[in-house]
Amino acid sequence: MTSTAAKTSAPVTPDVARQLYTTMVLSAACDERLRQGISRGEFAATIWPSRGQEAIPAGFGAALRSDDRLVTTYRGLHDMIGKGVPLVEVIGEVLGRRVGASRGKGGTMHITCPEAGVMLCTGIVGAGVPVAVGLALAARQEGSDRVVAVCFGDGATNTGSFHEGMNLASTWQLPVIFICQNNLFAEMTPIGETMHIDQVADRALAYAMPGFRVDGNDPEAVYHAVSEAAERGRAGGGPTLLECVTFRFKGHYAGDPQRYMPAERLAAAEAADPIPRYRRKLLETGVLSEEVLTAIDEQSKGQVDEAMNAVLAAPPPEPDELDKDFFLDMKGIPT
Amino acid sequence: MTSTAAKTSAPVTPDVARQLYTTMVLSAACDERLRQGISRGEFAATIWPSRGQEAIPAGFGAALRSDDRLVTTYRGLHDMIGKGVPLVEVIGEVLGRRVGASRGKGGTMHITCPEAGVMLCTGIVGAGVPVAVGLALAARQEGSDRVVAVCFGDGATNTGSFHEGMNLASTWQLPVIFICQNNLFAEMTPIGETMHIDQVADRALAYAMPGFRVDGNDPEAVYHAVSEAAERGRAGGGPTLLECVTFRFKGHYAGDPQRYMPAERLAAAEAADPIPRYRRKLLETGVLSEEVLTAIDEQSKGQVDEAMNAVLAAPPPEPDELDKDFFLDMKGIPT
Amino acid sequence: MTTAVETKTMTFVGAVNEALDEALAADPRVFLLGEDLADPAGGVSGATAGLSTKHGRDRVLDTPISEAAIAGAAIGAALEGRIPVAEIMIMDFITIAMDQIVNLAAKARFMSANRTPCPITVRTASFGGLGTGATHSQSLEAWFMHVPGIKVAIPSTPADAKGLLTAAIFDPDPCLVVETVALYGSRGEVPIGRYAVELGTADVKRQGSDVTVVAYGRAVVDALAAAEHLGTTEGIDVEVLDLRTLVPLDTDALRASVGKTGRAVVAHYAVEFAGPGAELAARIAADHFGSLKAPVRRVGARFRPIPAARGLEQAVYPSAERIAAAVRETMTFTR
Amino acid sequence: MTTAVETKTMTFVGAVNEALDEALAADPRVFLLGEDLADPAGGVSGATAGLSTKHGRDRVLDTPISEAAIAGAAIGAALEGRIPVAEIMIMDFITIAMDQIVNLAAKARFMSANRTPCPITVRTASFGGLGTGATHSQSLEAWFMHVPGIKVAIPSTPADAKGLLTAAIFDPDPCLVVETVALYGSRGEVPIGRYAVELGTADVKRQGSDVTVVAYGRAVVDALAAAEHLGTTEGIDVEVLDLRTLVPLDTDALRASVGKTGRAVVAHYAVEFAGPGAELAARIAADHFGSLKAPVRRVGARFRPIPAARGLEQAVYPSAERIAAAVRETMTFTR
Ligand SMILES: Cc1ncc(C[n+]2csc(CCOP(=O)(O)OP(=O)(O)O)c2C)c(N)n1
Ligand SMILES: Cc1ncc(C[n+]2csc(CCOP(=O)(O)OP(=O)(O)O)c2C)c(N)n1
Ligand SMILES: [Mg+2]
Ligand SMILES: [Mg+2]
Repeated sequence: MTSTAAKTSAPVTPDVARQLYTTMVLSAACDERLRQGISRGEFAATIWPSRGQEAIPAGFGAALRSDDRLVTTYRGLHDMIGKGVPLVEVIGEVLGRRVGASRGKGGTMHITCPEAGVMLCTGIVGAGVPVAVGLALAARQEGSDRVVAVCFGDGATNTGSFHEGMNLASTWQLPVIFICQNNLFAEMTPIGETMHIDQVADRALAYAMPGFRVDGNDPEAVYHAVSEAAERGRAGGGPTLLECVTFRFKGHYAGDPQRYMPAERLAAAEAADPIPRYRRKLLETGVLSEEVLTAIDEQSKGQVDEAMNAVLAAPPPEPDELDKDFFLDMKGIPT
Repeated sequence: MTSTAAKTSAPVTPDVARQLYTTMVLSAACDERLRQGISRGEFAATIWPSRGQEAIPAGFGAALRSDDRLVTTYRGLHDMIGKGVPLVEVIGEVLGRRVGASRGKGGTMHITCPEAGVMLCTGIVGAGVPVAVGLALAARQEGSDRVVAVCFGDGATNTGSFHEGMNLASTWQLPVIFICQNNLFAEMTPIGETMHIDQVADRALAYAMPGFRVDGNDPEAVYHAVSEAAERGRAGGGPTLLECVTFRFKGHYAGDPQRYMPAERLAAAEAADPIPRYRRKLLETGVLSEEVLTAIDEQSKGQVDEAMNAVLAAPPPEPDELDKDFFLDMKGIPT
Repeated sequence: MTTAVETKTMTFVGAVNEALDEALAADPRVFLLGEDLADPAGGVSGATAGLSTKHGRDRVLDTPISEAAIAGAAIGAALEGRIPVAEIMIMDFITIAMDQIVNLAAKARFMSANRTPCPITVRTASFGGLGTGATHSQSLEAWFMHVPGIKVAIPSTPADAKGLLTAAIFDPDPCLVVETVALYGSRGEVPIGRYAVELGTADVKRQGSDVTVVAYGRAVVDALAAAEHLGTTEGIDVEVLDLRTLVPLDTDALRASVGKTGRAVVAHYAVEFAGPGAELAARIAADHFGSLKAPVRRVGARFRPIPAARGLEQAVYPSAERIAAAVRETMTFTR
Repeated sequence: MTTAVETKTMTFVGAVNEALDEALAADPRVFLLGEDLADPAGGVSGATAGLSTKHGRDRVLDTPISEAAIAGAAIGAALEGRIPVAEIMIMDFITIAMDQIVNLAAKARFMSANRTPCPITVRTASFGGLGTGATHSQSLEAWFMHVPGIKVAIPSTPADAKGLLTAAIFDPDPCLVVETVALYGSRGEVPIGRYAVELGTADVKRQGSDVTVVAYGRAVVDALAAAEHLGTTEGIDVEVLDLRTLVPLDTDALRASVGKTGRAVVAHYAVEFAGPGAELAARIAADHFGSLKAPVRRVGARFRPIPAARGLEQAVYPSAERIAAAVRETMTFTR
């Protein structure tokens, strides 16, 4: 089994195109609004911006079923949105308000929303990988054909957790789609300094797992690659590694001065911003009109503003939250 | 970089052949004597027999310099002997006597002998792999061209430690020779149930590291493969993964009834026992004569008997060993 | 212990096996995963013997040597409502699964505000006392007491082994159950059929009026031996309180017993310094301030890595003699 | 603190940086390894800023995200006599390196009977109080106190940060140094030039006669604030004893201070239950049995995962107020 680029496929339907574009724009708007509020001192919060990486959740969001599962990371607000987590829950959790996904107890790094299939989000790099294997095992045990997607960065592929999880999924031939969002950096360190290989997709070879390198800035490419992997997984064909190559426009955390980032590099990446790129493509190919696209742009901003206002109007968590959702039975538990 | 069989090479010199054969016979005799003593109740001890795997330390023992380093495991008594650890230290530690490598404080799983380059032996599967990387880093820092060999089993390649260590060695291009002694089993579980790949050597592909599958029952093949890898490492060419395929004749631990082992499989492996096989080859090719070989056989048994007698005559550790070799300065340390 | 239910004589390991067997039979969501669990191995110490044959290999899963992934896969399955029982073969290896257990399982319910609770059971075993050396002999339960979000059960008898494990498996929160291999062969009366011991209920294993020995696990056996000896030969009437779980902690039972005797000795095989007994002693000293007749004495493993040689090993661990000596000290104490 | 030596005002993080800088300059065997350490990043919180530029990238090594391998590589290098200072960026991530630190580093000298000591230094940082949630806020030093073979230092001032880190780096045994990111910006007088604080020496940060507050790290700051308040407004004269190291433990200083005041409060940011304070409280209660005027009070983090939302987070951690309340309780206690 060698890793190659995923097969190119037929163009997507207008409905899918609309979904792809909408997810991208909505994610970017949410990210933008959060960074704006943080930098202006409107609220205290931390995010790890996903701006630049939106084509990936757009693609898998459209390719996956709503009962398929997702595991993601601190840099996964775009993934949450792509998988259908309500904006208020996302923003509310980032701001630590009562309307957040976990009423402020989890924080940005720990948002879950099982109703949307988001079963885990980790702040520990690599930790979600083995958990995804367990989620897929449960699907098999239940006789369900749902699949599990797990997102992580390039840096995460250097962790022991990644290796153990990949090996287990391959050994048990479970329906996991390992989605590496390769943004070429881990915090301040470029990928070339932490691994010696040309492409992360090659790591699939260590497990005899299909592994593909995908243009992670092309939502249709991601959509097709994930669709194919999901089909294989549902049919009992086991896991797939997808390396989606992309870029991180805003650095590691909101406010990161990116002193380590060569200016030309960032400029080149921004010039290839996947959102205007896809917008142009949709216009050029006539799949969606300027009016439709503008409406999506505006609706997205509107939705983000509305959600943000709802969050800002919401109170902080009740003090008694500390005594909720800990052990179900508190008898004999230290106070 | 793809993994292939190591290049075949010229025959070895008679001196090397003698060393290869001697290590094999000496290791087997030591293993035999220990198992005998345990099964007869002559002494209480635990070993994880290496019988069947002797060609590997024979090969690397002859290929490496005495200042090269070795990291091995609980199943590494043969490796110790191949690297030149005195028999009394090995047997003494297994039996928990004052003459053991660590005067009985370490036990079978934790024998070190820096004078012979044996810097670490671990009972924790996979744990030695990252440590080997640090040993190699130190060599580079000191400007030495010594290399580090680290032995581990097939099962160990499923650990996170293996992955993190392999990746780090490859990223830093350090002179480590990763020697997987693939005996096709991990405790009671055959390799096919814990990994989905055809050969462990392919795991090197995940790190763009040279990886080779070697006949681990042929000491000359191992010798050539390790020599080549050591040369590459000394020249700054980075690490190598060698998968030496072999078999474990006596099960996981001394006394293992091997209920999980198909009888035909064990019989076939024993029929291909590397020691008589190599002995025949040496005779057939005329490299060593029957007299020389018999002398080696007898000397080895004699050496083992002598070491065993010395150990059996030695007292157990002094009770005050508990207060030695802990913190160098015991002030403020709990008692 | 007297019970109204029908019992039969069983070994400790047999009781563990029976609890697993009955849990597998009782609920189709229950499954086991770990290294070498399936037949013919049936677990390295026989705890799972026969279970894969009876319940199928899809209910008793052999895993690669991947402790992080074992825990992670259990977590993933638990997030989906399955009931996984993960085995970490020897407690020293739990060092590799700490991130998954501590950062994910223990925090899952709280961080998600009850959306994704994670009631895994982790079974592990203390190997202390078998001469296997410092990396195969640790009792690390104090670490888990200190992690809010996971229960910790440590049985001392076959009946408790069955009852605590059964309770843990069906508990709605994550549980760690620590078995003691040195007790595996011990025999006792075990209730027939489904039998659970409520977590957080200590058990007075011996009534007494002079001193309370607070213990759990293997130290209970030593405490009972010490009590027997002191009672018959020195007229000291020792009460032995078996905590059975460290979290939840039966503070009522603890207070009642020490309130009655006015003297306490705390005993366990974990290292004494900063061990479970520190919490217990601190608590007893504060709860009974002014009424205690002597300072609380602690008996734990000495502050040393566990040596392999038998004599040295014995000198590190607690024993009936050391417990008896501590009891005597509390009896003879004068201000 | 008064010192005869020349000092300058520095931040805590500046003092850490200076200690590393001077160690690198003083001994060519010293080197640093960890994630994002090298310039331009210079560490995620700036602790290593400038050091790779000054001392070279071969002395300040950026690693992949591989905590087990970071620890492992440090161990390997230390076995060869190098002086590695490994950084585990945030203490919660040390869960991934536990096997290496606990099973190898801490036991190396003892298990090898002094043949292969392993004096690594591990620097890590508690992130508590920054709203980053339950997996980025833990104080896990109690785990390491309980592991025989590693020293544990936790500075509370810039001077101690420099002095303890310097002592740890050149200590002949493994050391864990826990920094507190919330203190990184705090300022104080720091001795110029090489400056080491002897490990195992507590420091009376404030003299007092009524109650001893025993603390370390961030809790010292809170204790001093509480003492100031209680002294000026309520006439309670509080002594603040900063332990500085938990292993070795300065039992003389502890006994002297509590012997003088007759009352003790123990404070730390680690979880209170089974935390470092349990050992301290148990010890104080036993050492001063019959002479203590009130039970020892403990103030630690509440037994909960750390919530992300600021108000909730604050309610979990200790504070000057909670310490003051505990002090008052010891003052007003009547039997
Ligand atoms: C186990 C662990 N080590 C270190 C960190 C600190 N850290 C947070 S994000 C990050 C970089 C991750 O890089 P990558 O996996 O490429 O994901 P990205 O942030 O680029 O999306 C690091 C080192 C962590 N959270 N977990
Ligand atoms: C981390 C860890 N997990 C589990 C074990 C228990 N164990 C000891 S040996 C072994 C099998 C190792 O198999 P392999 O790596 O192939 O080496 P072999 O014993 O065959 O030489 C296992 C699972 C261990 N020692 N360490
Ligand atoms: Mg990245
Ligand atoms: Mg093997």
